[in-house]
Amino acid sequence: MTASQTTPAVRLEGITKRFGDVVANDSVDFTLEQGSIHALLGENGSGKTTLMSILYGLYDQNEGSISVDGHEQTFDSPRDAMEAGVGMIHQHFQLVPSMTVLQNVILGHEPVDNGLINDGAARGRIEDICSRYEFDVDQYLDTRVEELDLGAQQRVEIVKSLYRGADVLILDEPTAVLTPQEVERLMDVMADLREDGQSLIFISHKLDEALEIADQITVLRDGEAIGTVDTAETTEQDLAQMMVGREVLFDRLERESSTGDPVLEVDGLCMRGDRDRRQVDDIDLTLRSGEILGIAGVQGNGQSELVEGITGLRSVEEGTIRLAGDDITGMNRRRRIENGIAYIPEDRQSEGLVQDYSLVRNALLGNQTIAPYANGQILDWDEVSDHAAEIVEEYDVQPPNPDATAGSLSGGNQQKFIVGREIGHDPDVLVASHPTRGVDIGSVEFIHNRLIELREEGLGILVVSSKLEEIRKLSDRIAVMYEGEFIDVVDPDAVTEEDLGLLMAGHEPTNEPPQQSDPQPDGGGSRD
Amino acid sequence: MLSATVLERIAIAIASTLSAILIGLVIVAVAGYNPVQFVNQLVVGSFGSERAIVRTLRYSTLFILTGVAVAVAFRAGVFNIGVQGQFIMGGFATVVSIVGIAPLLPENAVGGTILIAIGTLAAIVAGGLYAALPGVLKAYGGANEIITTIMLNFIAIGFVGWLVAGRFNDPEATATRTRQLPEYVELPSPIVSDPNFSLVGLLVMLATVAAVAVIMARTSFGYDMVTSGYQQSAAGYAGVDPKRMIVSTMTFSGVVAGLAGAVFVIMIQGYYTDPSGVGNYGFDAIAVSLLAANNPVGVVPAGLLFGGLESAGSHIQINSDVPVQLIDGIVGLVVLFVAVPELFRMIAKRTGLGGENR
Amino acid sequence: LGDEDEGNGNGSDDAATEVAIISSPAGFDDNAFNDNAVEGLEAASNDFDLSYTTIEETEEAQYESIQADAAESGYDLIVTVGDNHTDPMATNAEQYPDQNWMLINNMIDGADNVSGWIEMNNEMSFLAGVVAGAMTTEDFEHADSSTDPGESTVGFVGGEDIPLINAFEESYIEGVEWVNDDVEVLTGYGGSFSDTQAANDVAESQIDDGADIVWHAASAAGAGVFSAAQDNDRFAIGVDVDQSVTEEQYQDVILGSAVKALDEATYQVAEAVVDDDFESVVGEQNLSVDEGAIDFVVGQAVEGDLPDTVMDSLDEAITSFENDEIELTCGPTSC
Amino acid sequence: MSVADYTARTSVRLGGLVLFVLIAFGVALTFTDEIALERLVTFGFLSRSLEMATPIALAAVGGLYAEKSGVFNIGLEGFMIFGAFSAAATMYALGGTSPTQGHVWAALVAAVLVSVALTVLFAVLLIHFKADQIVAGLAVWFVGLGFAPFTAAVIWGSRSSPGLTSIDPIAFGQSPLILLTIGIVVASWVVLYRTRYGNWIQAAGENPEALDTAGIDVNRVRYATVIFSGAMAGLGGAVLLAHAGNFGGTGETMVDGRGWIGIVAYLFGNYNPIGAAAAALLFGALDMLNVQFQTVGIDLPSRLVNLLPYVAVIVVLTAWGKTRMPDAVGEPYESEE
Ligand SMILES: Nc1ncnc2c1ncn2[C@@H]1O[C@H](COP(=O)(O)OP(=O)(O)OP(=O)(O)O)[C@@H](O)[C@H]1O
Ligand SMILES: Nc1ncnc2c1ncn2[C@@H]1O[C@H](COP(=O)(O)OP(=O)(O)OP(=O)(O)O)[C@@H](O)[C@H]1O
Ligand SMILES: [Mg+2]
Ligand SMILES: [Mg+2]
Repeated sequence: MTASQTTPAVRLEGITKRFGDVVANDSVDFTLEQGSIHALLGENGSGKTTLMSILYGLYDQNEGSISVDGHEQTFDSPRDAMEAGVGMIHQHFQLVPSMTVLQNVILGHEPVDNGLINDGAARGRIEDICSRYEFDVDQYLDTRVEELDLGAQQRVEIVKSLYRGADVLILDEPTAVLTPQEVERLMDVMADLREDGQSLIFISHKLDEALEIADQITVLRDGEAIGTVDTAETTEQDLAQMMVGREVLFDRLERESSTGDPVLEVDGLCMRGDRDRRQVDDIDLTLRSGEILGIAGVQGNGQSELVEGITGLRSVEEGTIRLAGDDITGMNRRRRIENGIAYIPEDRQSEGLVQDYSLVRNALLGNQTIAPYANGQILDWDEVSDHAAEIVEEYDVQPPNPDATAGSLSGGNQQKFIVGREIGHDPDVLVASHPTRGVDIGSVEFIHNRLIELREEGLGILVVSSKLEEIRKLSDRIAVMYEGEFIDVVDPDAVTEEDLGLLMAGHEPTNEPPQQSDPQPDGGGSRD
Repeated sequence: MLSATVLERIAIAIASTLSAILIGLVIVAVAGYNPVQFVNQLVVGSFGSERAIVRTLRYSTLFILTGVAVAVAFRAGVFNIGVQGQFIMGGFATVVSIVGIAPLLPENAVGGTILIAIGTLAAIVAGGLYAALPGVLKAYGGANEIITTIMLNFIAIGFVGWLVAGRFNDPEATATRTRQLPEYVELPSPIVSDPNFSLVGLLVMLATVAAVAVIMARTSFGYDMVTSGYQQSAAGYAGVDPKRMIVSTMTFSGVVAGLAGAVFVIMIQGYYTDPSGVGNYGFDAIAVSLLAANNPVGVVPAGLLFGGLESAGSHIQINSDVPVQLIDGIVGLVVLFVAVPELFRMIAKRTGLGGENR
Repeated sequence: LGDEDEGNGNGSDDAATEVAIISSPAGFDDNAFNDNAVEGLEAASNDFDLSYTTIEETEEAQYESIQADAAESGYDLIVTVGDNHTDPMATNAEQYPDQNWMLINNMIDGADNVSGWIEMNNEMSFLAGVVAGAMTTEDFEHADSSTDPGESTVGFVGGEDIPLINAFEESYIEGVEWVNDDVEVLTGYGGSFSDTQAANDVAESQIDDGADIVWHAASAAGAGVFSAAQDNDRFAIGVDVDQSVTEEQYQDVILGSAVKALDEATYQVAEAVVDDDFESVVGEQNLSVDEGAIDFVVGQAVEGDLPDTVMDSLDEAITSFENDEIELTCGPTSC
Repeated sequence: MSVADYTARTSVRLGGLVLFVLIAFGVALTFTDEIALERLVTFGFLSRSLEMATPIALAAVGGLYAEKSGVFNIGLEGFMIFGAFSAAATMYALGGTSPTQGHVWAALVAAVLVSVALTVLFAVLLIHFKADQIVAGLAVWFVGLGFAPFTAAVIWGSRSSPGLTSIDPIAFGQSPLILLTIGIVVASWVVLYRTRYGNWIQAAGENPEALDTAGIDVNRVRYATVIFSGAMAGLGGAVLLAHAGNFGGTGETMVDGRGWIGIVAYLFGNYNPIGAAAAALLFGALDMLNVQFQTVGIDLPSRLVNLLPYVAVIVVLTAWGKTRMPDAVGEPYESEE
């Protein structure tokens, strides 16, 4: 027993979890005090979600014990965990999009009257919860979840847990999908919950958030708990070092050559998204050779559509796209590939690679009409094999076996393979969408360095990312996208993260001129 | 379908077939027939004599061709359940075109050859178009192809049946059928002389298998198709227009099905009847293709197996009184087992057979 | 060729005469055509040292091959049902000159080893029409059912809408009109020879519309017509065989059946083979009213109850056929 | 409310079908000079349409439950064949060739039990062994087409049963099974949209993980719906038999594609039991209209007119297609331990 006087809300001791050969958690100890917020930090794949899934009864641990409120528990299913008062808001929301908010909240815990769902009782309880924490969820109980924005969906998730009687709430990366304003709002909610005696576990990659809200912070690395610290007694630098195991540089990458002629020009581009909403609204941009243009923005502000428009995956409503001076607006994706637009897709799992194909077959993806891999319609598999082997070698893909299936590779290695493939044959333009999403620190550095090298070689690169450090590190210019428009174009050397954050949230910078640098470093490419 | 190695697929196919036959034998025994004799007749009836072998090859030729048609579509992730309808449309087009054009050409081997070429072309066009239709409806109208192709099967049967009984009925014949192909429209039959089988037909079938296999494995089009089947989103990324791909896949599949229809008419039947009586090749083909894990080369042994079963069925009819529906039931069981590779993986694991998992 | 290992037939009983019968595309178990032919063989197997095997082949394209396979198996007689067998048999009769063949519904010109039997379906249909046409104006009751003399309407339900059945329909109508020009004939098709419910629906619709007697040419699906008659207290007429016997359940509503002696034909041919006298049946044989092979049999339950006027019309029709006084538009299998 | 929304989408589609029926009428009337409408649309026509619709509606309701929960049961046709056959066999076993009404009801129950037994096996293959749903469903059809007639031949020496008996009508000459079907349809609607089980079924098909994390066993829900779908298809087959009065096992058997139409019906009805039943009724009406045309002597090529429902399916699916399948259909669900 520890020295603390009160029984901790949750206590995990010596938790070990193995997936085959992967040790996701390696004898982890973790204590959540009553009425506190405890942050769990760690890089991708460090085992945060796994640990919490064990606490939530989704996984069985191989070793170790769980106690809640001082009672040792074995959870065979989330239902057991919920009965013990543990609720979890997942990284991917566990909501049924086509069902209403009400149905979602009460799912699995429907109050029943004569066999039928007692609608009134359910509504009453939800309204109670909402009024207690000042949630707005009761305003849209009959709306279908798919019609809500992500922030609202998240609040539905929280209400769902509270409805189920949780007094320990686990929030797995709740801020990843939110705008800064929504993050603020969430922080308030969490503080309210704490006030009301709830105990919370808050998972994040973001040091500043953890420092802002948590009482205690535990860092995981490679499945091990590296340490637990009180928020008051730590700094961002310390935490970063704990997470990564070495010092981390936040600096911009060096670059030597200057930018050249425009390679990609977009003029008055308008596009519609999946729900027929206008997602790209009159965008102009110019990308020059030897330039990295960063596009920053909170997800869902039209970056994906813009990228798809440029790469030919989505049709354009209005406007023109020119590649090295030639109008390619009407060209299909195939022709654009052949004409030198390379693309590192946002979703490597479903777009960038065929999971069940070997790396060799994947090396052909997108190149199936390009010499030397194809001669007219006829494929030359020897060439493709050689190409795959080259990529694996040059990009240090692990395991170094071109016959392995793509699905068996880890995310970072998948990404390295894609980068290798996409720049294999001298494209003129590279569009890189979230090039390091879900990639480990080592691979991130590798990919970043590679992108800079390509820039130096004269490639025009468009980088879309929601990670501010990444954008700042790589870009020669940063365009901030908000609700389908470029709200501003800024110089990464001059802009602060706070400003970027404000811009991403849609705050026009004009009223704070002193902090702002010249928004048009190279003259072209700004919005009108 | 679940991913699996080639060896594993073969093992599963064999295990499925054996399990189905085993259950079939139990049923034979329970129903009061002699299972040993049944097995004996299965073997004798499929490969036990020259006649049996020729009969097996005749059935197999059609099973393999239609099986390849199914495999093409399934491989690309398009569920063409309509091969039967395309097969019917193809065969009927062959008859109509040959009978219609024959008077314009000399009545000799040369004319015959030209007519065969025309008839085959007509079948390919008809089969292709009839398959393209649900392809277009799926791609541009969002209509589920499983449902539309099933409907189109019914429609093909009804429509061709109506034409055979009406507009294209042979006034000289008492039975309901079209006019016959002229007798000089005939595939040469070297080595084996059988009125309903020709090695040339077999070669056409093998050439088709080879061509399809090469297209799938060694051309950009094939790569696009197979990639679409594995992962639609990745295919789109790689520059495949998913809508066009659906249409071309269906068309390709229908072309092969139409070709099967032409072979059926030219090599075997020589005229067209009510399509409800032309056999269920297009349906059994689904089983054939699945047994082969939708691999066009694998369709050859799978088609031989089905051809053998069918051929044995007809032998059993002649030589015993076991109802032939039993064979249909066993075929159904084969398919059922093929659908459940996991079952055999599990058994293999339990019994320690099958070596490595994964 | 021909290393057929285990000879032929149903191995067990070593009968002297082995017969095979190959079905029409409709298959056996149709309670009509195919089964009728089998019945003759069944009777022959009881009377003689003979055994038979049924071979169901619904795929017409296989007929040439399966006939040959059967011939290779060494049967003494091969019976084929349906004129769909005609063309293949022309080939095989030549290929297997020593084989005895029986072809039902057609004949092969010049073949001296084929016994070709043409059944006058048209005459049979005509007789059914005569009875239906005569009955509908009569006031007749039996069990729960009755006619509606006020309304002169009768029905015809076909299986599939094909030329063969169209010929049945047409000749039936001619029979009805031969008796009484004013009778309206409602006709319809269920679209299937096996979907009893579909045939039932067509019959009910006709009964609704005033038909009090319905005849069917729908093979196994025809049972649906009987049940429609039963459920609506009307009458039906059977086809091919005495269906008041084969569909006993519906005896009450079956006025009678238009029958053809197909069973007698197969029996006769089988007997000829047993007696080594196949030549006597070679060539064209007719199942016609004239030969006494087409008839109308009154149903078991109403035996003797049918009004005399009806029986008179029937007799008159039969006599007219015998005197060649009736010209039918349709042939036995198509119009 | 989502219910209203479903209904809205459904009605557009059903509207399409109604339009189709009306057009068919229009065509017919232009072909005729003065056929009185009252000869075409009779009480008998309506009641036959209802009777025609019942087996289809039952299969459809079963099928939509399975699919709503994430399992595509494409084997409905096969289960209907088994249902019809086992009902006939039971009737025959109990009452020979003259079974009583009691035997008919016993046969209906037996058919459901047999179907449940078979579907349990099927469900284990689909859910536990993760069988490919399309393939396994097709296999059920093949197996049904093979073994039901085979067993019939073993029992009766013929693939078709002898004439047994059909169910007696109750009030207004209507079969009690029509009432039973209406009851089942309404109950299915209530369960799906008004009870917790309905919520679970929908969640299992749309996002099984969400249901799992709510503490409900996804696969148990799916077992229940798949078994229900088999039971309903079996009952549908048995109802068909109870109306027809004997089993026809030749050709495509007496079921003759009704299971397929059942699938189409629930797609039309957009997975709403009442919508599915309405679609089944429209298909029934279309079929029976064709019969009426023939009866009153409107001389359309009946073979072509018979194809109308199939054409209607294609036209309507295309014009108002895009039925939104539940997201997780076809994917086996594996709870993380
Ligand atoms: N179901 C699983 N099967 C096999 N391996 C798994 C499974 N779930 C997680 N892992 C592995 O366990 C390790 C820890 O994963 P976990 O999801 O807990 O990481 P995380 O810290 O939540 O990462 P992220 O920040 O990306 O969410 C990873 O290597 C991962 O690949
Ligand atoms: N669901 C799963 N089932 C089986 N293996 C898995 C699963 N998830 C991950 N793995 C395996 O675990 C290993 C780590 O995968 P994952 O992508 O989660 O790692 P990661 O830590 O994110 O790696 P990277 O940092 O390179 O992106 C890989 O070898 C992968 O094949
Ligand atoms: Mg995680
Ligand atoms: Mg009358």
